[in-house]
Amino acid sequence: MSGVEQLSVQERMLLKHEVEEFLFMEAELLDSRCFDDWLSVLTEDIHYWMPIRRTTTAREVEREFTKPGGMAFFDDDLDYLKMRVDRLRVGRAWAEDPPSRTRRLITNIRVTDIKGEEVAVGCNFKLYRTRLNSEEDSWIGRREDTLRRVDGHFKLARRHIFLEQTVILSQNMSSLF
Amino acid sequence: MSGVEQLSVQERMLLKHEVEEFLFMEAELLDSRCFDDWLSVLTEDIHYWMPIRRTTTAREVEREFTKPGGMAFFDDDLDYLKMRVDRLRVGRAWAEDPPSRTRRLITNIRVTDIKGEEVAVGCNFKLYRTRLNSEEDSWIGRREDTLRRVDGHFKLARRHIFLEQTVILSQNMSSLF
Amino acid sequence: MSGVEQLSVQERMLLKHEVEEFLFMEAELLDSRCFDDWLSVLTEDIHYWMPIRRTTTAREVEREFTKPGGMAFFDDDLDYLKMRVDRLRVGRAWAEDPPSRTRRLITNIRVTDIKGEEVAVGCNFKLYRTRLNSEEDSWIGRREDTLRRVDGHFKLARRHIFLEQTVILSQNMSSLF
Amino acid sequence: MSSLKHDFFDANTGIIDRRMFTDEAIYQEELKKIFGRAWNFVCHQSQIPEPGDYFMNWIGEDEVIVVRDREGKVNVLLNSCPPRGNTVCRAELGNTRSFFCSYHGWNFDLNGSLIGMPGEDVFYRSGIDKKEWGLTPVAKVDDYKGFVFATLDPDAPPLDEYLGWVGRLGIDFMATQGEVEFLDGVQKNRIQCNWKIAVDNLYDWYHVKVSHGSAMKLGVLSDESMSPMEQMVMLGEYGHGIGGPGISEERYQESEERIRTGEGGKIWYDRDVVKRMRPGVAEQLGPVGKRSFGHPNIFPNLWVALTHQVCLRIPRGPYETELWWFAYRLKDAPEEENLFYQNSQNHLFGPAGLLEQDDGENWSHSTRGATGTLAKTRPLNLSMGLGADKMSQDPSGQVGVETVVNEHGQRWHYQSWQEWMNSESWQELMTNHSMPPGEIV
Amino acid sequence: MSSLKHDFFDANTGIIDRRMFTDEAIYQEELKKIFGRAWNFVCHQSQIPEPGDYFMNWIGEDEVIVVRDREGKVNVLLNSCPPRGNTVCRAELGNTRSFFCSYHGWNFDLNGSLIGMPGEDVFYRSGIDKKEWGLTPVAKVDDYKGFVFATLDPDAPPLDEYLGWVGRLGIDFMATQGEVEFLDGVQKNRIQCNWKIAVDNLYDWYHVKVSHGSAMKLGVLSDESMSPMEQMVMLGEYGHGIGGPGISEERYQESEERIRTGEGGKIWYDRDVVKRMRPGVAEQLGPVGKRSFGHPNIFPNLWVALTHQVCLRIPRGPYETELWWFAYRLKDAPEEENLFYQNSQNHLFGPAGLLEQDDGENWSHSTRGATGTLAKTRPLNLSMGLGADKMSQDPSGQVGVETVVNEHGQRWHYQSWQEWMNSESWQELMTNHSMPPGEIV
Amino acid sequence: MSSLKHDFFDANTGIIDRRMFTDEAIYQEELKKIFGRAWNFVCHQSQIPEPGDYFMNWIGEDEVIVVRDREGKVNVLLNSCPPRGNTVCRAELGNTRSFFCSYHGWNFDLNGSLIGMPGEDVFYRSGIDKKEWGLTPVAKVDDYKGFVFATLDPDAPPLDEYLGWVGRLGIDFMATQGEVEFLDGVQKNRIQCNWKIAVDNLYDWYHVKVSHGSAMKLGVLSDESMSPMEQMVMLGEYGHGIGGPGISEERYQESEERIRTGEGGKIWYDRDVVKRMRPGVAEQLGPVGKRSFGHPNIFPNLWVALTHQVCLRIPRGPYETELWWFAYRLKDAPEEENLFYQNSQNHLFGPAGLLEQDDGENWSHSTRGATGTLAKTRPLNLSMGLGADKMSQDPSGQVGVETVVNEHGQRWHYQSWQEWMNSESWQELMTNHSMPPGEIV
Ligand code: FES
Ligand code: FES
Ligand code: FES
Ligand SMILES: [Fe+3]
Ligand SMILES: [Fe+3]
Ligand SMILES: [Fe+3]
Repeated sequence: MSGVEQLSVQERMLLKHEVEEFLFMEAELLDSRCFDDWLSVLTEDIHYWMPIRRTTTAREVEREFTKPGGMAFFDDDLDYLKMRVDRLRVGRAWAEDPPSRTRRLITNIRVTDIKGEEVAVGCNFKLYRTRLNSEEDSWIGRREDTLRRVDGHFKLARRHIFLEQTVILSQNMSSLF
Repeated sequence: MSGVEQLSVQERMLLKHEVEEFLFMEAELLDSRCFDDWLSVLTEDIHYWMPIRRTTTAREVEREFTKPGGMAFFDDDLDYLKMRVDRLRVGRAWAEDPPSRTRRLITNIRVTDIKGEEVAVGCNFKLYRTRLNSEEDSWIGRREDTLRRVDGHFKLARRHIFLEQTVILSQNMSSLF
Repeated sequence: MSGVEQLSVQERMLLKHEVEEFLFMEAELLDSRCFDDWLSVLTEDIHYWMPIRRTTTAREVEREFTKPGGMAFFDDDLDYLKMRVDRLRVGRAWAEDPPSRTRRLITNIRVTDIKGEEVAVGCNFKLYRTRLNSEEDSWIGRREDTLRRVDGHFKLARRHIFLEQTVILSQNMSSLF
Repeated sequence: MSSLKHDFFDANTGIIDRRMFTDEAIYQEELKKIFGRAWNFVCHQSQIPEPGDYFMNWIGEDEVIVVRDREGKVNVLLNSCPPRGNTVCRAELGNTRSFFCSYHGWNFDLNGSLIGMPGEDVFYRSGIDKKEWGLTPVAKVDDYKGFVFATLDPDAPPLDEYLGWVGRLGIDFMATQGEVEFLDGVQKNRIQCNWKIAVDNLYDWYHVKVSHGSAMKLGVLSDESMSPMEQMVMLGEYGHGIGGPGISEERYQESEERIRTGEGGKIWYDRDVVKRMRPGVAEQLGPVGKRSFGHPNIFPNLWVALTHQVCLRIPRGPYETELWWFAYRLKDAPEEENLFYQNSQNHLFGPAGLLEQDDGENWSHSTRGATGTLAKTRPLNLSMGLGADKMSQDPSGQVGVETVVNEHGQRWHYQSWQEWMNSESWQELMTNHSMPPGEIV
Repeated sequence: MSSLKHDFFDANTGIIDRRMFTDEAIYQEELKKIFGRAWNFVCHQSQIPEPGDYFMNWIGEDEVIVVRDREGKVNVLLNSCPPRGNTVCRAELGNTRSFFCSYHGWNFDLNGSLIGMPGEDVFYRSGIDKKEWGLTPVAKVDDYKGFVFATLDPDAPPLDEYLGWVGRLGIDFMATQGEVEFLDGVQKNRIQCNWKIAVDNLYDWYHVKVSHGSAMKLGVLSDESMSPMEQMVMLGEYGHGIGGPGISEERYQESEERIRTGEGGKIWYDRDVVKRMRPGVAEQLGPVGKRSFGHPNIFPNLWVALTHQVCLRIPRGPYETELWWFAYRLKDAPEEENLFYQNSQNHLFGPAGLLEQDDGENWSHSTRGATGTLAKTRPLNLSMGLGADKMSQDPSGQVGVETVVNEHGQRWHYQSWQEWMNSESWQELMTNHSMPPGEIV
Repeated sequence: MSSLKHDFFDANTGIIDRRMFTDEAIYQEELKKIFGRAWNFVCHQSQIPEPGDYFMNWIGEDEVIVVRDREGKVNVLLNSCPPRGNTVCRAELGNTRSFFCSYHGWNFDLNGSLIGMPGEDVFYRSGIDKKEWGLTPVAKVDDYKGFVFATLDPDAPPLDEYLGWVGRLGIDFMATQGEVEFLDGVQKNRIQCNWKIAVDNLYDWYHVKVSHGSAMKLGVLSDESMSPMEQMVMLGEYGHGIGGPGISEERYQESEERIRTGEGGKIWYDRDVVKRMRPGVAEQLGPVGKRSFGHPNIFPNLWVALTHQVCLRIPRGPYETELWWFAYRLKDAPEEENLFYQNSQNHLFGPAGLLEQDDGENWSHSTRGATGTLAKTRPLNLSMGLGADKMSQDPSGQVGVETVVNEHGQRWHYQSWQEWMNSESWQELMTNHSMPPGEIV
C-alpha cells in the first residue's frame, strides 16, 4: 500500500472524502435508476467482474473463487454494461418490468492503493432489492474498485465484486453492483 | 445542487462531517430510546413524511409514490411526533411494551443542497427492529433530510422517508425512522 | 463527553477519520480471515465482552442486559481470544471448516470520549455470515470500543458488544465481532 | 352429517374452539367455501374512472384484475394465463390498452378475451378456439352505490340480496354522505394473525380502552367516542353485522336540537348527525340505522370504518392476514371536512397508526397461542352479553338492539362462519343459514 | 397393536430408523405423549426468590409463566388468556403484582385467578364465573431440592417417584455441593436439529475427541477429563440416565488418599472427590453414585452438566431445538471456586462456547440428512458396547456398569422414548415400560 | 388402477392439470419414482481428473459425493454417515485422501468403505462388520463419453439403453465436437418454480421472442438463431427429447456448399455445420440428427444447451428449483472458438445472463399461480402443433419431425412424467411406457 502510506493522514482523509462522494453519487445513480448517467461515469476500458464462489475445506480454501478469465457471474466490458442498460429501454426486459426497487448500503470504504491517476478502493456492501409485493433479495459482499481521475473527476475503471454467497438465492441478478 | 458546488472539497468534507455527527447522534437517541431528547433536536416546523409506494409497470413508474398531501404512512408535524413519543410514557402502548430493540444503519450520507441555514442531506438506511424472542423486522430505504442551523447547532427541519417496500411486511411500524 | 467537546470540529473530523481507518482495517482483517494479524492489533489487557440480553417490560427495562462479571456470551481476555484464533489452526474446528464467509458492515461511527491515549468509540454493525450452500446468519447491534494509541498506532483495548437479539437465532457464534 | 362437520362455535355458550384459527385444512376449506362463494369487495368505481384503468385485488388466494373496459364496464379477471398459468399483470394499479403476457406474448383485451397470439396460424395449425382461452372472468360482478363486488360462485344470490338491509346500510353510511371518491394510495401491511381474529376485532368495543389506552390518554380520540356506553347492534343474513356506538331516538333528537340551535358538536356524534340531517339521508338510513355510529362488516372481510375508510382483511394462510386500508373523500364536502378525515386516515389506522399499531401483537399472539398442545384445547370465552339483550323490531322492519358493550357481533360472525363452512353449496347455505335472532338467546 | 405402533428403535441391534427425527406427525405426537406427560424442568427456586418474581419457560410448545405468589408458592400457569387466547406476559422474566392482558384488560392474580375484568357487571350482564376463567394452571408442580418441575398430566406419578434414584442422583450431584444459587442470564440459541439428537449427544463421550478436537488440542480441557477410558453408566426408569466418566472404588480411594496427603489435583476428578469427601455427601450419592462424574439427563430434556450448569433442549418443530443454558454458583463456596466455574460457563458451552460451537452443524446435518429419499431409509448404528457389559447391583441397590466409552445411554434414551410413544396414558406407560436392564443384552 | 393413479396430462388434448406443480405429495412421489429411479447426471469425467478429486451433487434431495478413487474409478456415494447420519463432506468440490466424519471420526476410503473408527476394538467390543457400515454407494454408476450418470435403482436398465438414440444423440452433439473439458465454476441459483416448468421451458422456442425480447432487440443473439421457422423434433423412450432449430437435407447441403466455397457464416448454423463436416461427425450424428441444432433434454432434468453448456434443474421442493450451469471447452479447438463460447457462457444464462434473467419471474409466477383456489382448477393449454405433424422414419432408423415452432417436446415430457409416476417399478415402467409416436396424433 506504499502509495497510500506516502500520504499524510490529512491527505488520506481528503482523498477518502472524494472517493466517498464519488461512490455515493454513483450508487445513487443506480438506486434512482439513472442508468445512462451511470454509464457516463465509467471509463472506456472498465472491467466489471464477479467470480463464482464455492465452499471448500479450510485446507483448500484458495480454490474458493473462480479465476479471472474463467467462469463468472459477471465478466463485462463497457459494451456488455451498455447492453444491460439498453435492454431496459428497448422493452420486454421482464426482470425489470415492473422495475425493481433497490438500495445500496456502501460501508467500510478504504483507500488501498494509489498509482498515478488511479486510486484502488475497497468497500463492503449490501445491495437490497425488492420487487412486486415486497419480495426481497439481499446480496452482501466486498468490492474492489479502481477510480481513475479523468480531467479532474473520478471515473470507475474497474469493479471486482466478491459476493459472500455461493448459491445465488435469488431468481436472477438483474441489478448492477 | 449549486449550493454545494460552490463549496471547496475541504468545505464539503467538513460539512459532511458535521452532518454525519448530527445524524449519528440523532440515530443513537432513537436506538437508545431517548425519545424526549430526540424531540429536542427537531425544529418546530418539522415535516416528517413517508408516502405509500406501489408496484407499477416501467411505463407508469412515475405513479410509484403517493403525492404530498395525499395518503401516507407518516405525515406528521411536531405535535404528532410528540404524541408518538408521549404514548410510550403514558402506558398501554403495547406495540412498544416490551420495548422493541432497534438499530439504525445510516449509510451513503451525501449533502445535496445548501440554502442559507439549511442543508439538504440524502442518506440510505436500514432500520432493524427485533422484539420478544428475536422476531425480526427490517425497513430499508432512502431519506431526504433537511438540517437547519439553529444557534450554531443542527436541528432536523424535514424528514422525507422513501421505503423500498410496497406491502409493509411487519405487523406495525411503531419505530421512528 | 467533555473529552470530545474540547476538540474543534476539524480535530474531531481528523480523529474520526483515524478511528475509521482503524476500524475498517480491523474489520477487513477478520473478514479476510487474517486472524493472527487481528490479534496483533489488540492490547494485552483487552476486554472483549458480549452480555446476554433479555426481553423485559418497559417498566423493568433496566434488567435488559446481564451485568459485567455475570453470565455472558463472550467475556474474553487476550488468552481466550488467542484460543478462538488458534483453534482454527490446530484443525477439527468444525464450526469453521469449511470456513464461514463473513462481511462486517460498520456504520454510525461516533467518537464518544477521549482520555489521554484512549478514544472511546461507538458504532453500529451488521455482521453477516454465510456458510455452505448460502445458509445465512445476521447479527446486528452496537459496539462500544476503546482504542488506545500505542507508539502512534491505534490498538483495540476494549470491545463491548450489545446485540439486539435475545435468543441467538444461529447454531453457533463462531465469528468474532 | 355435513351440518355437524364443523363444530367450533357453540351459540348457546359463546364458547369457541380455537383450532379454527390454526388448522391448515380448515383454512383451505375457507378459501373454497367462504372466499370462493362470497361477494368480495374488489374496489370502488372511482379508483378506475377511465377505460383501461385497473386495480389488482385478491379473492382469497386468487389474484384478480379489476379493469374498466372501453364500454365503461368493470371486468374482474383471474390473473392467470392459459398456456402456463403465468400472471399477465404484475403492477398494483395502472392504465393499459391490453394485458400482454410476458411468457409467450398472448394478449388479452380489457374484457379478458384473447385478442392476440404470436404466430397463431403458423404454429397453432390445428387451430385453437380463441373464445375458449381468454382470461377467466369471475362468475359475477356488480356494484352497490359504487362499491364493486365480485363472486366466484355462479350460484351466489344477487349482490343486493346478499348484502341485505344490514350490508346495504353499512355501505349507505358512506354513500349517503355525498359523492364518494377513493383516494390514491392503499396502506398495506401483514399481521401474523388469522383473518377471522382481525374481523372479530372490528366488532370489539371492549378492547379499545385497554388495547388503545395510550392513544386515549393522549386524547387522540375523545374518550366518549372511543368507548361509549350506548351501543347498538344490527345483524344481517349471511353474517353481515353492525356493532358499536348507537343512541336512542331521544338522544338523537337532542342532538338534532343542539345542531339546530347552533350548539352542535357538544357530543362527538353531533358531527355525524349533522350529515344525517341533510335532505333524505335519515330516511335512507332508516329510523334505527340513522341512530347507529357503529362498525359494519360486510361478510366476510370488509370493515367500514368511521374515518371515511374501508379495510379489507385478506387471508395469507392460517397465520397471516394482509390489511388493506382504503380511504375516500366526499367530492362535494368542504375541504376542511375532508382534511379532518384525511388526518385520521393518516394517523389512526395502518401499521404506523396511533391506534392500530397496538393491535397487531394481540392478534398475532392470540393466533400463535392456538398452537400449544395444551393451549389449543382451552376454550375461548365470547359470552359477553349472551342472552342479555332483546332485539326490538322497528315498524320500519329494521331490527336493532340498544345495549352496552357486548359480543353479539363477534358471535354472529363465528356462527355465520360455521354455517358457511357446514354448507356444501349456496343452495344448502340459503336453506340452512340462521336468520338474525329477533331475540338473542 | 399400539405397542407396535412405533418401531423406530431396535433394542436388540441398536439400529435406529432415522425417520423419527423428521416426521411432522411423530413430532406432534411427541408434544402430546412426551412433553405433555413428563415432569418438565421449569426453573430453580433461586431464580424467583421474591413474591411476584416470574420466569417464562416452555413445556413443549406451550409457554408457561413460572411465578411465586404472595404466599411464597410457585405457580406454573399457561400463558393464554380466556377471551381470545392472547398472551398475558411477554417478558422473559420480571416481577409483577398481577398479569394484565393487553387485549381487553382481564387481570390475573399471581396464582392465575381472574381478579379483574373491565366493566364486569355492566357488560357481562348474564354474569361469568370468575373462578372458571382464570389462567390455566398445569396439572402438578413440585420441586426436588429447589429444582422446580411441572407436568401437564394429572395422572403423572409424584415427582420423586418419576425421578427415581437416577434422576434424583443427577440432581444430587448439584444439590449436595451446597446451596445452589442460579445466576442471572440464560444463554439461548437455536440449532436446526431434532431435540432427540441434542439429548442423545449428552451421553456421547465418543464424539468429544473428534467434534471437539480443536478445544482439546488447545488444552481448553484436559485430555483425560474429556475422554477418560473409565466410564460408568446408570440407567433409570422412564428414560433417565447418567453416562460418562466413572471410576472404581479402588481409584476413588486412591483419590481420597491423594487428597488427604495433600497431593489432590493430580488427576482431574480429584477436584470433585474433594467435595464428595465433605460430611454426608458421599453417603447421599451412594457407593456407586459417588464414583460417577458423568452426564445425567432428566428425561426428556434436562442435561445436568459438570460445569455447574443445566441445559434444556426445547423442541421447536422436528427440525429445530432451542438450547437454554442455565448456570449456578454455590452460595457458600469460596469465590475462586465459583469464578473457576463461571469461567467454564462463559467459555465452554453456548453458541460461542469453545466446545459447543462445533456441535451445531453435526447435529443439524444429522437431522437434515434424514430427509433424503435414499438417506432416510438407511439405518443408523448405535451398537457401541451392545451386550458387552454387565451391570453390577450394589448392595445399596444402586446399579451401575463400569465400562469404557459406549452407547448404553443413547440406546436407553431411544428405547424409553419409544415406550412413551407407544403408551396411550401414564397408566399404560407405568405398566409397559421396561426396567433398566440388570444386565444389558 | 395404478395406471390411472395420476391423470394430470391428457395426451389427446395437450391439456394439463396444474396441480402437478404444487402438490407436496406429488413432489414426494417424484423424488422416489423419478429421481430415485432415473439415471441422473452427476458430473463430467474432466471435473475430477485425479485420484481423490471429488464433486458434490444431488439426486433429488439426496446429496452424493462423486469421487475418483486410487484405481481411477468414479464412485458415487451417499453423503450420510452410519452412526448418526451426519454429512462426511461439506465442500462443493476438492481433493482428499479419505472422508473423515466430523462427529465421531469414522473415516471412509474413496470407494466409501469404512477404514477407520476411533477405538474400534476398545469401544466396539462386540465387534462391528466394517464392510457393512461404509458410505452407501448408489446402485449403478456409468458414463457415456465422459458424462457420468448414477441411479439409485438397481433395476434400472443399462445407461446406454436408458439414453436410447435420442439421449445419446443429445450428448453426441457435444462429444463429437472434440475432447470435452469442463471448466472450473458452476453457476448456481434458485428459482421459486417447479422443476418441471424449468424443463418444459428448454423445449419452448415459442417464448424466446417475447420472454427474451429485450436481448433480441439488442442483437445479443441473431433473430434467426433465436426463433427460426425451421424446427425439428426428436423424441426418445423414457422421456428424452430434442427440440428446436432443425433443417432439411437440402438446406444442410446448401450450407455445406457455402462452407466449401468459403461463404460459410452467411447463416447462423453454418458455424455448426462446419464442425459436423469434420471426419466422422455427420456419420455419428446420423442423417437426421446432423440436421438438428435443437435443445436435448436427458430425462428428467439435464438440458444440453448450444453454448457448450449443460444445465441441471435440481428440485428443492414443489416451489423451488436450483439451476446449475456447467460449461466446457473443447481441448483441441482454436482458442478463439473457446473464447467465443465462454463469452456466451458468462453472458447469456445464469442469474445475471442477458437471456435467462428474464425467465425466472415467468416460471415462478406460473408455479405460484397454481395455488389459487380458482386458478388451480383452470386447465393449461399445451396444444401447439398437436396432431399437425407427421414423423418421418429415416432409413437409418432415426425419427424426426421437420416442422415449425411447436409443443411436441413439452407434451412428451409431461406424458413421460405421468407414465413414470404411474409405474410402481422399473419393470412396470418398461412394459407400460409409450414408444415415441411414429406419428403424433
Ligand atoms: S403463459 Fe402467458 S402467453 Fe404463455
Ligand atoms: S384476550 Fe386477554 S383480556 Fe381479552
Ligand atoms: S456420524 Fe459420522 S462418525 Fe458419527
Ligand atoms: Fe383495535
Ligand atoms: Fe459436544
Ligand atoms: Fe428462456
